[in-house]
Amino acid sequence: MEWLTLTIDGREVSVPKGSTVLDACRMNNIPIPTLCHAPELTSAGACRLCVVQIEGMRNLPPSCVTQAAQGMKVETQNPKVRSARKTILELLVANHPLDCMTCQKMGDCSLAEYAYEYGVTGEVYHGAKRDLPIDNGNPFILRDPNKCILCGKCIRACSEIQGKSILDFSFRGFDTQVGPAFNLPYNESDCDFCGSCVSVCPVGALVEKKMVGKGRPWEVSKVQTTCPFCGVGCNFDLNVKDGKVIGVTSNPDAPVNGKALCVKGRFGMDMIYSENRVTTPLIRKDGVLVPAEWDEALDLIASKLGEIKNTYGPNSIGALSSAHCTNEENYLMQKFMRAVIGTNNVDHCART
Amino acid sequence: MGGACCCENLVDPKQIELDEIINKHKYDNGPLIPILQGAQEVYGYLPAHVIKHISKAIRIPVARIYGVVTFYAQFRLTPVGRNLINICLGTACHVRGGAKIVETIEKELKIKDGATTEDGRFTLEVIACIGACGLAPVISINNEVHGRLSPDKIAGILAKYE
Amino acid sequence: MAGLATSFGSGAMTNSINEIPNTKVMFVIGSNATEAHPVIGTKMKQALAKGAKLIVADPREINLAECSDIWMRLRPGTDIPLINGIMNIIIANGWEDRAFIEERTEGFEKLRESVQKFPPEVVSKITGVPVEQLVEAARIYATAECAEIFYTLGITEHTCGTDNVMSLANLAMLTGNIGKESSGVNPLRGQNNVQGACDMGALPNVYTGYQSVTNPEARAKFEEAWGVSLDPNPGFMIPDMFDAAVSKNLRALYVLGEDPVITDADANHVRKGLQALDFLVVQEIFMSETAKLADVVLPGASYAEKTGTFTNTERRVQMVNQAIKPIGNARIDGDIICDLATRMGYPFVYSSSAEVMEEIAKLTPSFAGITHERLGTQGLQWPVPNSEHPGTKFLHEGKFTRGKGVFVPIEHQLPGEQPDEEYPLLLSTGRKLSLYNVFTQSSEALVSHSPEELAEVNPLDGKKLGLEDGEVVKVASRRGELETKIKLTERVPEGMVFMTLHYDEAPTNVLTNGAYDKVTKTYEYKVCGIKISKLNK
Amino acid sequence: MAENQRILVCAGTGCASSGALPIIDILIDEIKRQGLEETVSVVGTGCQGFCEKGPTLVIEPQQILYTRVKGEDVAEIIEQELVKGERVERLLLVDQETQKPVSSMADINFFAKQHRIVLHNCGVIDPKKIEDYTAREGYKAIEKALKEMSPEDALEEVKKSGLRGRGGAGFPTGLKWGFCRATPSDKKYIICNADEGDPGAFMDRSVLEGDPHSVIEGMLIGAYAIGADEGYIYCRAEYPLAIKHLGIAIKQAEEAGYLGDNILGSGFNFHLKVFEGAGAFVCGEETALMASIEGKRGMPRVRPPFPAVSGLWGKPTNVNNVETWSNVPHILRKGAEWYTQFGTEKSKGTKIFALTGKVNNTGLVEVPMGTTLREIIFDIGDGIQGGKKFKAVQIGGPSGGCLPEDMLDLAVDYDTLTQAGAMVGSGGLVIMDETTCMVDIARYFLNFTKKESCGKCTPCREGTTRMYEILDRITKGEGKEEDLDTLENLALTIKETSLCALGQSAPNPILATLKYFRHEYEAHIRDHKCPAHNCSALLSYTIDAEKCKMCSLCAKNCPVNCITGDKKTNTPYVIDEDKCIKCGTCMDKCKFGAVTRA
Repeated sequence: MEWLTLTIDGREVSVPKGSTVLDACRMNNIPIPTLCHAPELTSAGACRLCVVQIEGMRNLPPSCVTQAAQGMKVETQNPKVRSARKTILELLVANHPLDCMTCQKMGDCSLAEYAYEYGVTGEVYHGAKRDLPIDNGNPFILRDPNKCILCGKCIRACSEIQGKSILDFSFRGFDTQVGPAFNLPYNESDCDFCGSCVSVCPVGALVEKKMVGKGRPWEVSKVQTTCPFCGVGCNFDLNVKDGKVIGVTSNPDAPVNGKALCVKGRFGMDMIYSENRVTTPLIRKDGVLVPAEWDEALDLIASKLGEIKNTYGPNSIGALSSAHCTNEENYLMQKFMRAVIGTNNVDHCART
Repeated sequence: MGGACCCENLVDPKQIELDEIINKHKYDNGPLIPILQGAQEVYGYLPAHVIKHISKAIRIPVARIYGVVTFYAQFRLTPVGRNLINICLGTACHVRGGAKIVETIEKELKIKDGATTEDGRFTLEVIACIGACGLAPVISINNEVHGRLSPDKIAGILAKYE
Repeated sequence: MAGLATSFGSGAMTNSINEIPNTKVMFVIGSNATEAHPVIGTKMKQALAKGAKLIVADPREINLAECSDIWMRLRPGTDIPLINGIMNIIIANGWEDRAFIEERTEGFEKLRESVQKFPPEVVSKITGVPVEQLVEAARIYATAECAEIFYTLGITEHTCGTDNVMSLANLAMLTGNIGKESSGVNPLRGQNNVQGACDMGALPNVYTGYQSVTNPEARAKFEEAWGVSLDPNPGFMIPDMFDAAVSKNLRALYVLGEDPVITDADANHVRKGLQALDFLVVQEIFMSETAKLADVVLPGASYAEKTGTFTNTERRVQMVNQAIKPIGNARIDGDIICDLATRMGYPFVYSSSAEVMEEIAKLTPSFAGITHERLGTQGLQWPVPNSEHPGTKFLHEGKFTRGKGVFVPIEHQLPGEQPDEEYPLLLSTGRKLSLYNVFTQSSEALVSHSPEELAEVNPLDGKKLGLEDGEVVKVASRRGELETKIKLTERVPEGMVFMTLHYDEAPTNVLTNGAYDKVTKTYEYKVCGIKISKLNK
Repeated sequence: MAENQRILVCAGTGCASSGALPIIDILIDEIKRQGLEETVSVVGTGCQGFCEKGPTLVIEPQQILYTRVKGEDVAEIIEQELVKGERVERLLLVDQETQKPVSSMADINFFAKQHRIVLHNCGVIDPKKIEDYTAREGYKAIEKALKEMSPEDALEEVKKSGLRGRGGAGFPTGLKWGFCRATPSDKKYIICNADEGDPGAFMDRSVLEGDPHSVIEGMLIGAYAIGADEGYIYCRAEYPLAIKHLGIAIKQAEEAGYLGDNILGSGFNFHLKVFEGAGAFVCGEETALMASIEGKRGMPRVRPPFPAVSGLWGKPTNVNNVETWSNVPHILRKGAEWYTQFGTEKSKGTKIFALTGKVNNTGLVEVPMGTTLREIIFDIGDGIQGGKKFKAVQIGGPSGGCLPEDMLDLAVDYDTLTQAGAMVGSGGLVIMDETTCMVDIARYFLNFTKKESCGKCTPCREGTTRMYEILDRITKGEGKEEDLDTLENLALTIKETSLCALGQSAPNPILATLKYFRHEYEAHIRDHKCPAHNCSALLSYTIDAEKCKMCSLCAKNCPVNCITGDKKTNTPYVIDEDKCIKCGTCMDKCKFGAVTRA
């Protein structure tokens, strides 16, 4: 691999050829604010927040789409750069609701984070603000177009990750919006609710509806796990607060799927708390299933199976193992049948 | 219901024309804008069912087409009135009082830029330049140019169009 | 998996999911990936965006058909003549990969002979696919730099499922589209851990890692490890179990996390079998239809409540990590089994599921290098023969598991049940995107999004029967009947009805045929004769 | 009576709007009636440039110009001019200085001071006839290139000519071609940018309407030099006549073997299509233009990669505008050396300007680079209308700037204008007099750019709207002292951080007016006055009862009926301030000076 050496804020760094200036900064822990950049998506160079000053280049080029070059001299924090970024943030904030206190995204909002860092007041510009209807018509995604900063990541996620292109920009200039065709609500579009758009939104424009009001990012612990809903084996993070799963978020390091998920994986987790869950052992007594203690239930099974085995032989007992359970449990089940009961009568529903 | 119905085979002559346009451009590189232009010629505007039909025919997502349609000034999502007024607000027209012409017409017709009067008589569009800068300020109604205007001439000109 | 095992020597997806975006040609047959395997569907879309070609063979106008280059709307159950026809065209045009056939395979001459009987015109007549489409599909697939075949239950859930799979294996070997990156034959597994349940030996004929119970060496290894003597004969497969229950050869059944009353074909027969048992134990997280018949119901734990591993369709063993304690009085399923074994006099003593995995790794060559610690956040794709091995991205590179790949000539067979005068419509079953088997019925969000069964009926059939869109009708087969709402749509061809198996209120499997594939005994869910009649109000 | 005379009637969009088309028909009828059809022919030409005086016609070979011709004048012109050989004096142009009619074009400053290279055929030939074009050396340049020159030679010649892109930024054309030529690829495209969107510029339209073959020939040469075999002309749909003439010209060129495969037996192939733009100013930016051809929203993308490396459908692509392409055949035919005699050291050749606004002779003028603004405005343009005082000239449209009187002697070329805070841009020259408010002009341009911003990048999308809002407040008298700092800071950020040239140049009208006319801003903010008496919110009209004769003319002409009064009841005429739109009609109409403005 070919390496390039460049100077960033007076520090010499080496990066592989083909890196952008942003890559170079991030590899060396030099902070650059970005809103429209996502490593898994193509770069748009649209938000302009990542601008830097580069010797010999006119204007302030955006680092996310500027290729690093040998000998380049980059400044990421000088007053001119910081002032430009601050102005851009003021512009965004001027057209953004300031209901941060009640916003689901609080604590995880990139705009809020940068606005804070750059001392944005929200009082420099006064004028028109978007006033568009909130899309609340589906059970999964809450879309507030007034909070949208038009970074376009959701559009690219829908197209590049999901291959659907349910979302796109419409109109232009200050009137630009993001939404499904005809700016209809999601549930009147062909949306599959994979939620990829939600997973990349840097602000509170797209949030998981079921998680609203359930917990703040800093109260939540995340547990990576494997999705139980099909054979693809997507990974995601279960969001846990006070011993309760409150939702699912993408884990960008998931080996199979990255940030992509489908509607089941992302929004089907509430089945854990279904009213249909069996939460205590049940034993049929007088034809009716009634609650029982574990000891009673397990002893009953042990004695019944022992009895049948003794009377009719081990091959009169069978088991259906589960394509939903873990490998370890399946192993235990077949070991139980083969070693404890003494039969090969073990199968599971879908062998194909 | 529009043209999305598949149950009855009512043959709509506009639909046939639209399909001809689609087939003409379908295999070109970048067929979308010429097809939309053709469709607008046929329908006078771009109804939702036409956009959906085009989407299916050339496999471009509806949202993307909607994005294109709303991006370009030429495309309309609503029918145009019987008479289309284009008010030029090119620089030459502006410095020669174009804004006053806009104001006068808006007051006269009680509609804003881009709207159509309730009776469907006029649609008003402010455009960047007709290219008749020598005659500034100018408007065109149904492509007929009226130049060297002043606010007091407006009422008389509009009266000529039913 | 038996089909691929015969042809290649091992039965699993030969490529990795993340090879899909780089492939040049995708041939998707009997798989509605965008709904059943949504994230694989997205990878296919990514390949399309990079310019890959897509060939779809499916009677329904599934979403992938809409974005395909060629959509072959074949008649249900005619997969074998279709593939044979395509191979006929490939050989006739000299598009086969001679070098690959020479070096890597055997039995080509027999295959060549057998596909002689499938000239394009004949195949076109049988399948209903125009000759030009067959030729174009053959050309695109055979001449591709790399090409992946994808199939799921649309191929395997037939009486000739195994043959269907071997046909596809023949096609891949004929063109050399196998054993390379982004090139191979890929069965997409339906349930989250079908692959794992098979790998772990939850099958009547094999131990873990497909070590045969009839193989004395393998048996000896397990006998030594477990300290017991083991039965040398294979046990009952599922359909046999219900028959055996009815004939009283099976007295007790222990069902772990399955709902055969809903998911198995010919549900009435299944129910009869279960009711004939002396003793039924169901270990489940929901009060399923099967649980309602049990003598004892044990509350198990959901995926969020346990630690262990799942193996996905690309053989990747991945961690499931416990996030919360089991709900209520429920217990982790593995713990329940251990407890029961101990109570029956064979102590299962494991301090954690990681320790269970250590035992698996010791007994299973393809898992030898797997530990929970190594799996970490990225998992490993088996075979992982030792603790340094990085896992296996794609199978059959340079050499098939069985040595040479074998061409198995396949003859066309008709489905077990065809529509006839009495039951003139053909029923096919499958999945809906937002739902998954019977599991997701317990997610309020998902159910509210897709609240009820909507049987798809072609508008022409609707017209013939005087049915309205959205009407509730009676659907009947030789085995049972149910009521369901219908949707008139051209997604299904005339004469075909499509239903899902997600809803208790419309338990589709009371209709389906209990006939099964001769090798794997997989039910023929995909084809059966039905009739639709209006409800009398 | 002269033999074989031609009557050239301007049928460009400007004159057509003034009623030129019926005149052609009447002329033909009248000539027949007079039995002159053997010796006199009528030609509908492209723009002759003198839009202000349209409809215009020229009698050849005498070169007599008639202006503001009406249908009823035709018989008289034919009778006088063609039969008797005498002038129709009342239809001749009147020299503003001498107040005498001028008949010969050679004596008219408007024409005499121009130097027409690109407009060489405009207004002289019938653009619908390829033979008119070939009769004036048309397609000789491509013949020469194909027969005598290698592609490298052709490229070298254009490089030597010093031709720079006429679309605005003035990038050296030969250099640009060279980049595209140097990128290896199986397919390359060239594009003619005819999406002339600057309000007040119409030179490209005039060339396409009046001399379409020159553009085609220029593109042929470019394609040959670059190694492209397919081209597009991206033309605004608002230019129907240009699209029509291009369509005819392409068909004729194909039939004549100048377009298609194996052109003139050379083995060189080139196919050309017209793409109708759908109305978006930003599509003048080359990456947005290509997105538009690809059927996408016309949103610019980040460069690099430059189009020369990855352009239309990812292939190397070269984009030049109409005027640039149209220069090329002349350069090849007459040689780079000939071309370099025109213009300044760094800006060679001529430039066409659209002269509009408050100038006497509005129209299209082509002058050598380096001509001063004063020459253009006062000699060719004949000074300010109505004897008012010159205040500023706006150059380069929404991307350009306004220059004040003391810069009138600036020699116009790319570099001097950029230094002065304006730019050549597409070449619109809008002349402003003492009644033009410079804050309002800045507001006008920002209103334009905010509407035309594609919305992709934050500074342009949000910033142009905020700048407009601030300017709008200032023109309404609601400005604050700190607004000027806010404006300046915002303008500089937008300039330095926007994605494309539209955003980067959008603040220019503000920065230039702030630089040269800051006092006007301050007057609005501090005194709540518009020095030009233009901003309606800061104006009020009143009727001086003492001077008012109650003639009712003001009330009758008021477009919003806000003036009431009655002579019979001796009710004085008054203006209802709430209803008044401050259009000034009453003041214009009053013969007694009774209406005053404050």
